[in-house]
Amino acid sequence: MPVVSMRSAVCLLGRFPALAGADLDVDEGDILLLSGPNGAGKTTLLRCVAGLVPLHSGTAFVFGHDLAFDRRTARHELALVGHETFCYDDLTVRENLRFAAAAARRPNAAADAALERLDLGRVADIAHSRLSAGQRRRLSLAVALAREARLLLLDEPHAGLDPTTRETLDAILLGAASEGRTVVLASHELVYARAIATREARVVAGLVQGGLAPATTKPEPKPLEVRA
Amino acid sequence: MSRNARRVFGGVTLVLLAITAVLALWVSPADKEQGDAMRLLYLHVPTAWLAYLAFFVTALASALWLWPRTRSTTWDLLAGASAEVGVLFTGLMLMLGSLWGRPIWGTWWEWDARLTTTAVLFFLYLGYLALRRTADTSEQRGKRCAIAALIAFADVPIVHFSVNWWQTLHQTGTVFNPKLDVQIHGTMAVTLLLSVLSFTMLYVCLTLSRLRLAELEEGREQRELELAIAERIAAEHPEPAVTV
Amino acid sequence: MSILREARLVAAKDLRIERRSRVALQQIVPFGVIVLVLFAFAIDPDRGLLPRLAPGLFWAALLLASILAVNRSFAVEEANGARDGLRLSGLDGAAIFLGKAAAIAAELALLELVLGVGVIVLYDVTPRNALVLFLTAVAATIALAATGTVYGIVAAGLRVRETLVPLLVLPAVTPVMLGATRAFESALGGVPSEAWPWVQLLGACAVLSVIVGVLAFGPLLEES
Amino acid sequence: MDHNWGYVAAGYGITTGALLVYGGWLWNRLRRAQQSATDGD
Repeated sequence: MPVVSMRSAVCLLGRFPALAGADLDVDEGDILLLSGPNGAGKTTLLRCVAGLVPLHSGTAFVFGHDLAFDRRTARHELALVGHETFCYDDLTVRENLRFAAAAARRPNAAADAALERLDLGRVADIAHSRLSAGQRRRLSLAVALAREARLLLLDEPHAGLDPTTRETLDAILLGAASEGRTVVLASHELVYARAIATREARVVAGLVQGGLAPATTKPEPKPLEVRA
Repeated sequence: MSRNARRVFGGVTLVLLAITAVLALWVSPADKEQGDAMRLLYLHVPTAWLAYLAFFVTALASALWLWPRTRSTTWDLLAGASAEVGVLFTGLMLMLGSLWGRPIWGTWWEWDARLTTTAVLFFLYLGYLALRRTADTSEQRGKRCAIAALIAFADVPIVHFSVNWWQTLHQTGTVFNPKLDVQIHGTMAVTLLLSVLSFTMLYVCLTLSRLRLAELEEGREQRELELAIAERIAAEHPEPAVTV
Repeated sequence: MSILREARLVAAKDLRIERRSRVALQQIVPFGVIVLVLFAFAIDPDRGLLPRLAPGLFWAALLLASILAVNRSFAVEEANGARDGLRLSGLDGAAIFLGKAAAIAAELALLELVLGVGVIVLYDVTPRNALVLFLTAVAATIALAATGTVYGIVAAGLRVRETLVPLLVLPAVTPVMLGATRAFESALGGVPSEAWPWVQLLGACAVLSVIVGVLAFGPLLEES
Repeated sequence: MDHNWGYVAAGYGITTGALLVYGGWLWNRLRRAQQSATDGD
């Protein structure tokens, strides 16, 4: 079963069709790189998979859950690293991480491990509002890591990272893939991203070119649609 | 309804409204106690009835929209159309109640249960209409508006009950409430009945027209959206995209 | 039960944020008190009207301040895309509702204590029938917090959120306002038996609003 | 017995006026929407 399976997906931002009929398959253990110009719909594609943006038309399945009917269940299994940290300004780094971990039913130890892994130990007790941009990037990654998700969705994870953190990120992603987890990342830093990606798809004007895995480009039966 | 049926219905409504006006203003006699102010009753009663009917239709349409098997954009649009017409009638009802109360009760406003409940109703649905205006697309609008409409409707009996209770506990005897205690003369009853009927038909006309307007606008937006999708694809792919 | 565990998690998070930011303590509570003072200016304090009007003024001040508490509770979720984070967290919608409503209720309880002292000191009111006052306050607080939380999520993410919330909440809570005021009047006026029907009405409002929130919050959060 | 024709006139006048304004607004918008719908096809 593919982790993500999307056919002719249309997603709207207001009245703008950010996704205009996207097809995408992602298999377990993939590290899929989404490349493409700004405004092509990469962010919306990731947010759609995460269930944050509703489908206007088309079909999308994540871990077999039909996003047209149920955008919630799949979320237990995935983590999204977006442009924002999804954290609370008045809480400290550690409190934010522990809240995210507890919400995903992970122990505090998972939060503390993520804290150390991304070298946030020194700022652990500082309020989120006082973090620098680079520290926020690392915190976003740490939140995703603390959730121990089976599907990692990353939106421009390489942007604004120093070389050390980039190496950590690459190690995390490669490690996740080797454990059978799945990674989808949208990136402009193609040199770094291509070094770790197992596949690349290009997002242009709301469509995904090469979004279907090579094995499935032949005419195939439509994905089984179990409509509840 | 077909175009002709709509026209006939609208025409009949207008004729009935005119007959109602003649009956209410000239034919029916003045009330013994209330004098000619009694004639306001012929407007006050139907507007009050329609305020409640309109919000009931809004609630019903919202429920039908929420129920997955009957979900259709039409229900959402009908809920909005009916609420808009309902707010119009509620506003008129409050105005008429006030104008009637002045000569009869001696005040512009009496904290009478019906008037107070209707005032709360007016603001509840003003809020609902404000909420409807905030959404960009019907998909975004649908759920929060439908739920808000149902909550507002469920609130009505509680408001009415508590205001009524407040009245009976604290103001017994102070409220002179002659509303339906008046001896209704035969002509008066006929006039009242006719006015309720003709105003209900007016409500149907207005709501259906408003619904039709909303549907036309929705259809235009849908076409614009399809155009936008096609343009977005065409802008980057001069050749038709080879879909795999 | 996992719903209660998750609700506690959310409530603890919200209350911790309030403890850190002190918005409730340093802005909402003073706002309630200044409203009480303004009422005293508006009503001539020399004619002995204030003690008689105290119940209504108390609840009106609380209601106005509670709008601020609701707006604050959802403003916290606006920054840094926290509402997206909440949706992504996988927490149950009903649990998020219970947690947020409980946090608002706790803030309102604090506010009621301060305003209660304010009414005693400023309006010359002698508290009586503590049990009636307490039960009224509990039921009304739950109803206000739950209704506010529901409308908070209805308006969440809209450009006009802060102005829309009062327009939606205030008409919806008229029965609560009416019931709480009458119950307080009866209790302070020394006829506690007249208060019981109102306390029951408030209890029914509290139960209903919590049920509505538990059912509706999750779907509304998805659409916000 | 007071006749209070002034109140009656005000009530009937405002009601008629409000309904005419709303009806007229609706009529206009509807006509324009219908025109643009047929133009678009």
